[in-house]
Amino acid sequence: MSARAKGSFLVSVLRNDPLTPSSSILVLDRPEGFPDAQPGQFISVRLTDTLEPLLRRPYSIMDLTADTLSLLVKVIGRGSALLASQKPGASLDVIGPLGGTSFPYPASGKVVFVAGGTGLAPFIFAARSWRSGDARPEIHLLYGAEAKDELFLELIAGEFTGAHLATIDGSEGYCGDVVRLCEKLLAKGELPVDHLYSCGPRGMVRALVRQVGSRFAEHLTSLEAIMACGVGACRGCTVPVWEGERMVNKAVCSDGTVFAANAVAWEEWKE
Amino acid sequence: MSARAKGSFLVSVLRNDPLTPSSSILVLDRPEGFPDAQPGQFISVRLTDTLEPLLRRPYSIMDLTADTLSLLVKVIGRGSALLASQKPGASLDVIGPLGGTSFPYPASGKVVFVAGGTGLAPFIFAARSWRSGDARPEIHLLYGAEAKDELFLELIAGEFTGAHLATIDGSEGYCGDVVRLCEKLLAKGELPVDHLYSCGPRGMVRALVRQVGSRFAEHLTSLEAIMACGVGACRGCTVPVWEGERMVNKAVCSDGTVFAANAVAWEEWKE
Amino acid sequence: MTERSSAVRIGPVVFDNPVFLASGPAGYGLEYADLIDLTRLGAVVTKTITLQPRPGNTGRRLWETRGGLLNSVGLENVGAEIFLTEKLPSLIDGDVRLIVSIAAEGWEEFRQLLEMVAARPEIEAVEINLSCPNVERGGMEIGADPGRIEHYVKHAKDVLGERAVLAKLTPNVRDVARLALAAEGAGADGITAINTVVGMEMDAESGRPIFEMVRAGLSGPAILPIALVAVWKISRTVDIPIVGVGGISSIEDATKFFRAGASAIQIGTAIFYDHGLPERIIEAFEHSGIPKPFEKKDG
Amino acid sequence: MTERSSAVRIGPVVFDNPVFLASGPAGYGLEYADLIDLTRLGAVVTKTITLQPRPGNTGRRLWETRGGLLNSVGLENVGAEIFLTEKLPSLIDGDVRLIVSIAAEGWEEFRQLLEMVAARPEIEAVEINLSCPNVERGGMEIGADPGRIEHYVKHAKDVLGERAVLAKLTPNVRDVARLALAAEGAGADGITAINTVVGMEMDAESGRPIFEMVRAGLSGPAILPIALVAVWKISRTVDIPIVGVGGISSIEDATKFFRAGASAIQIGTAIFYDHGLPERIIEAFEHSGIPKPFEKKDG
Ligand SMILES: Cc1cc2nc3c(=O)[nH]c(=O)nc-3n(C[C@H](O)[C@H](O)[C@H](O)COP(=O)(O)OP(=O)(O)OC[C@H]3O[C@@H](n4cnc5c(N)ncnc54)[C@H](O)[C@@H]3O)c2cc1C
Ligand SMILES: Cc1cc2nc3c(=O)[nH]c(=O)nc-3n(C[C@H](O)[C@H](O)[C@H](O)COP(=O)(O)OP(=O)(O)OC[C@H]3O[C@@H](n4cnc5c(N)ncnc54)[C@H](O)[C@@H]3O)c2cc1C
Ligand SMILES: Cc1cc2nc3c(=O)[nH]c(=O)nc-3n(C[C@H](O)[C@H](O)[C@H](O)COP(=O)(O)O)c2cc1C
Ligand SMILES: Cc1cc2nc3c(=O)[nH]c(=O)nc-3n(C[C@H](O)[C@H](O)[C@H](O)COP(=O)(O)O)c2cc1C
Ligand code: FES
Ligand code: FES
Repeated sequence: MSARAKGSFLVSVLRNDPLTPSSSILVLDRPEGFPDAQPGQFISVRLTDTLEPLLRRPYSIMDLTADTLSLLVKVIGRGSALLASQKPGASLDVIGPLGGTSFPYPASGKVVFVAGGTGLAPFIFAARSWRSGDARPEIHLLYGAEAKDELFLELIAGEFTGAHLATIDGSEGYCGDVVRLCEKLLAKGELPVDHLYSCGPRGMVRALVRQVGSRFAEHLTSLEAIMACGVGACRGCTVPVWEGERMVNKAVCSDGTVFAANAVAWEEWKE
Repeated sequence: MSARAKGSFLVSVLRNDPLTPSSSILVLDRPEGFPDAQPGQFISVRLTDTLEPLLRRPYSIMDLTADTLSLLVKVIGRGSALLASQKPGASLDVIGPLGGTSFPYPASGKVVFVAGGTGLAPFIFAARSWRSGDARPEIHLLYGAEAKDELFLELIAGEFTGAHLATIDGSEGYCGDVVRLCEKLLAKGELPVDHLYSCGPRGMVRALVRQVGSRFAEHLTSLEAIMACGVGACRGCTVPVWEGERMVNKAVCSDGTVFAANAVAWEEWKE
Repeated sequence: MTERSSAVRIGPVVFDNPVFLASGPAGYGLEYADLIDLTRLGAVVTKTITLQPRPGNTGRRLWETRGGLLNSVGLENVGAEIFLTEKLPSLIDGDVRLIVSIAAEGWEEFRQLLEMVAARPEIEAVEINLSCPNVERGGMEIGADPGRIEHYVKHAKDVLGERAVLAKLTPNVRDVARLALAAEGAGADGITAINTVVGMEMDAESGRPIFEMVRAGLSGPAILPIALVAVWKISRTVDIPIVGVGGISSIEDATKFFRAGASAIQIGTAIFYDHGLPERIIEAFEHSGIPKPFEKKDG
Repeated sequence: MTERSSAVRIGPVVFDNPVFLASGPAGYGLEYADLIDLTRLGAVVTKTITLQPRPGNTGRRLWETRGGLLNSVGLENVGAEIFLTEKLPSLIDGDVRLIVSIAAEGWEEFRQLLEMVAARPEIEAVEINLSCPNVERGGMEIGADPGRIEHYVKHAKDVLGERAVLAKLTPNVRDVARLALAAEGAGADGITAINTVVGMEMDAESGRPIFEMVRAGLSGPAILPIALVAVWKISRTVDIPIVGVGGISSIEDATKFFRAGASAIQIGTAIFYDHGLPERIIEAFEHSGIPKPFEKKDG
């Protein structure tokens, strides 16, 4: 997937729908000229002109229709709190779509998504945009969080061929982490094994690679890192990746966000 | 007038009444335990917890009743803009009352107030609080601004024995500055000449001192300076004042805000 | 005195807790007595005292910057005599633990000032301000020179005997740890780091510098990373306690300084917008203990 | 070329306007081509190039502070050869005016790098980065030493002939003006001030430094007063043009640097949150003229 032209836009907030106590869905008015995008791409949002916080914040595109651009926003600090408090009518300064790679339509027509927390966003986008095409892939979602009230259940209803939930505290679905759930389902032969796409906390993805990665023909993952420019310029968001024997630093924002999970030098990636 | 105990309070905004396009009156709920105050004293308001801007901002007490504390807020920068945008129900962190000196009740029972812009605030407070006492002083207000829409006409109605207005552009009252207006009225013998109390831009007060100061038995003025602590500790808000032959630096926040206008070393006070 | 769990020792003196008011912003402490319970603090570091009263700088003295505050107060103070006769007694009577900050323009002045301080047994600790950027003489040109720091500190220790002597250092040098080493070598009981960072502001409209002396001292949240690295470097160079100061505006900020190697902290600029902060930090530490330093030797 | 009213001359080279992108934040410029009209800029200063490709630092590389940004990128770059063969041609073909930033860990490397640059006549200006705080060698220990600055600059002028040579200085010293004087004496055509300020951050929770190399470089609005005083001091010490950089986030900020004595400015961190700023500043100055300096000699 090659990068398309990105731009700078002022977008209006159409709706801000609370989803859980700490998260909401922000539906923005897709501005004139905002390019089409692919699952795994993101936008970068300026949150204030007081310069506090200074930097834009990156958010995965959770949906992009002819008229709207949607984000899934979880409050974890001062920037996300500002974003989550935007009211309809407010206007946001965004750049996008960003990201040089994305999740491709699965060649075999079958794919397993493993999502942790807000890592669900690109998969909602994938499910919705692929469904609107001619071919409809078979998508198995494995989705985990700490507890039931952090699962965005409303969002996943009806989007996937099958959805399997996991919570650490057992308040919904499988009691345990989503990696273990994946192992279990694989053991029972309930998942296709050609494409594994993942997005979530670093620990989750690393555990996937170690514990179930070899069972799939391909494992692609969308990574996160603290970002400044979002366009590959500042080299602030790098992740070490193996290119054969050589380890190179790739920018999550422009060489990613989607990488071959096995190529990521997990041991060297400290943060 | 000796300083009274000051304190730290969370106050609720009761009303925010627009007065002119760039200013409004903020009526706050006088909190439990907020001490009585005198005209010329002020409070210092924290405007945000984002630390942008960092410092509190000083505002004259424009009125203090058993239940309310009112401020006159003119927007001139980012801090005042935040204050002027407070909505009823919001809560503000203030310290006060601050200021070690204030405008005393005029010994002769007659006084001339000269106010420029938001310098009107302490005089509204004086007029209202002195009127509620037994003796009612004769107060002549001379009040100037650039143009009519910067005069807070609603505020002065009925508060003073006589009110004389001046605007630079002539859109209301005398066409010219308030100092010249004072000269004119003095020449016609229309003003009592025992007490002159002033508050306004530095240039206005300095011109008063030079041009009409000697005509009054006493000229007291409430000064402004950029402040940090508001309590006399940091020595950031000093003004040079003559003590006999010696020039000393006095803190506007704690040695003032009210000074003998003739004692201020106007020529040395650079800012 | 038994040392409480949050007590901190600096040389011969034990403070009940490691949260101090920095020299300057809080004046002599008394001005804040209505707002801060001074007796709760580990110590109040007084506004820097000089031998003679100083009027301070003329012109504008304060200016806000993004995340910071520039000041050009210029060591305005009442002078040693008035301090000792008028301010000190009320503080001591009020049970406020004190560190008296002192500075001098030259050697002779320093000597005399020390004698006056030494004559007052109720002063248990002194901080030598070797670093004020806002004065023409007696600030940076002493404080940036390890040899002179050594000289001043040694003499202070000689005269003050079993009182605690802290050396307050400037960040406006290539290597603040070298200065700390000089102070330690001369017998300092502790290092205070940092004083303000040299900066300036222009009035874009008039095109003139905001301050008459042009440069001023930058404090507040903007300088926290600069203060933190100073504390880190010094803590890897000397063994005496370090008092960290610069931009602390939250319990979390305070924690960072202990992690970086400070034994105590000072709050300056933050009291202007949040005078309750020192007491909140003290409570937090009483509750959860003083944060441990990052393994000191691996830096 | 006739000089436009907003044109600025640095040694032998005239730039159409005095607003440049600073080295680093904008990479090779190309990455921002969709967002910024690079041809409108006075110049793009490239990410610093070294002789060999550099992978940069491991671990976290960015952290926001109050009003500022810490970075520990560590001069990651593609190396001289790839820069000259892959990046330079697209920039030149795209009519982007360039200043190529270079750095070296030692003398031999510097010599070789200069030869490669000198072989490309399309490079009209070079900025020697004498000041990166984020590398183990080749940064501060050259950039804080007037003698070595002189040595490096003189050699660069010798090799580069009629190309413009700028020396980019560090603020992490007692007296940046001394460094500027050394660069001027060695023939530099201009001074760029400042690079980032050394700082660090701790993770309060884990108690560990945020960055693997512990210290990092502070940029953004927080450092504006520090950059401004550097420009002021340098402009009162040397006669060559000064390019001011550090925290510029508005037209007003830019104006302050010209008032303080800069002949041109660079925008770094601000493009992350406001990439339209350089073009807005250019327009403002086209409209109202370049702000005049405060009477230079009275500082
Ligand atoms: C490609 C990408 C896509 C993302 N998509 C989503 C999404 O769809 N929904 C969602 O809720 N979150 C998403 N995030 C995470 C989101 O960007 C962070 O939650 C947000 O930046 C936190 O900002 P804050 O000010 O609230 O936190 P802060 O208080 O600033 O910091 C809290 C933590 O947030 C992280 N963080 C801080 N600044 C940045 C930055 N500039 N870039 C990245 N991380 C940062 C750090 O780990 C930090 O410790 C995405 C991140 C990336 C990189
Ligand atoms: C004792 C006193 C009483 C005052 N009473 C009133 C009043 O009743 N009504 C009213 O509208 N205004 C009053 N002011 C002025 C008011 O405090 C300023 O307008 C306000 O601080 C500006 O803040 P800002 O963030 O909007 O401006 P900024 O954008 O920060 O700066 C604009 C200008 O405001 C002034 N200023 C900035 N910070 C401070 C500060 N900490 N203290 C003082 N001045 C500062 C400076 O001159 C600066 O150039 C009073 C000031 C003082 C000292
Ligand atoms: C208004 C003001 C006055 C100061 N006066 C002094 C002083 O007299 N002596 C001194 O050693 N430091 C003085 N300082 C520096 C502070 O003690 C402290 O080192 C510096 O401000 C950094 O801490 P902060 O960011 O918490 O303010 C002063 C700082 C400010 C803001
Ligand atoms: C992410 C980042 C990378 C940087 N890389 C370089 C560099 O390679 N070479 C250099 O000379 N300066 C580099 N700098 C410093 C900037 O050019 C500039 O001097 C500094 O950031 C101050 O300006 P600002 O506050 O406008 O960013 C970098 C700064 C940042 C934030
Ligand atoms: S955020 Fe700048 S390179 Fe990715
Ligand atoms: S504002 Fe601190 S002394 Fe007045």
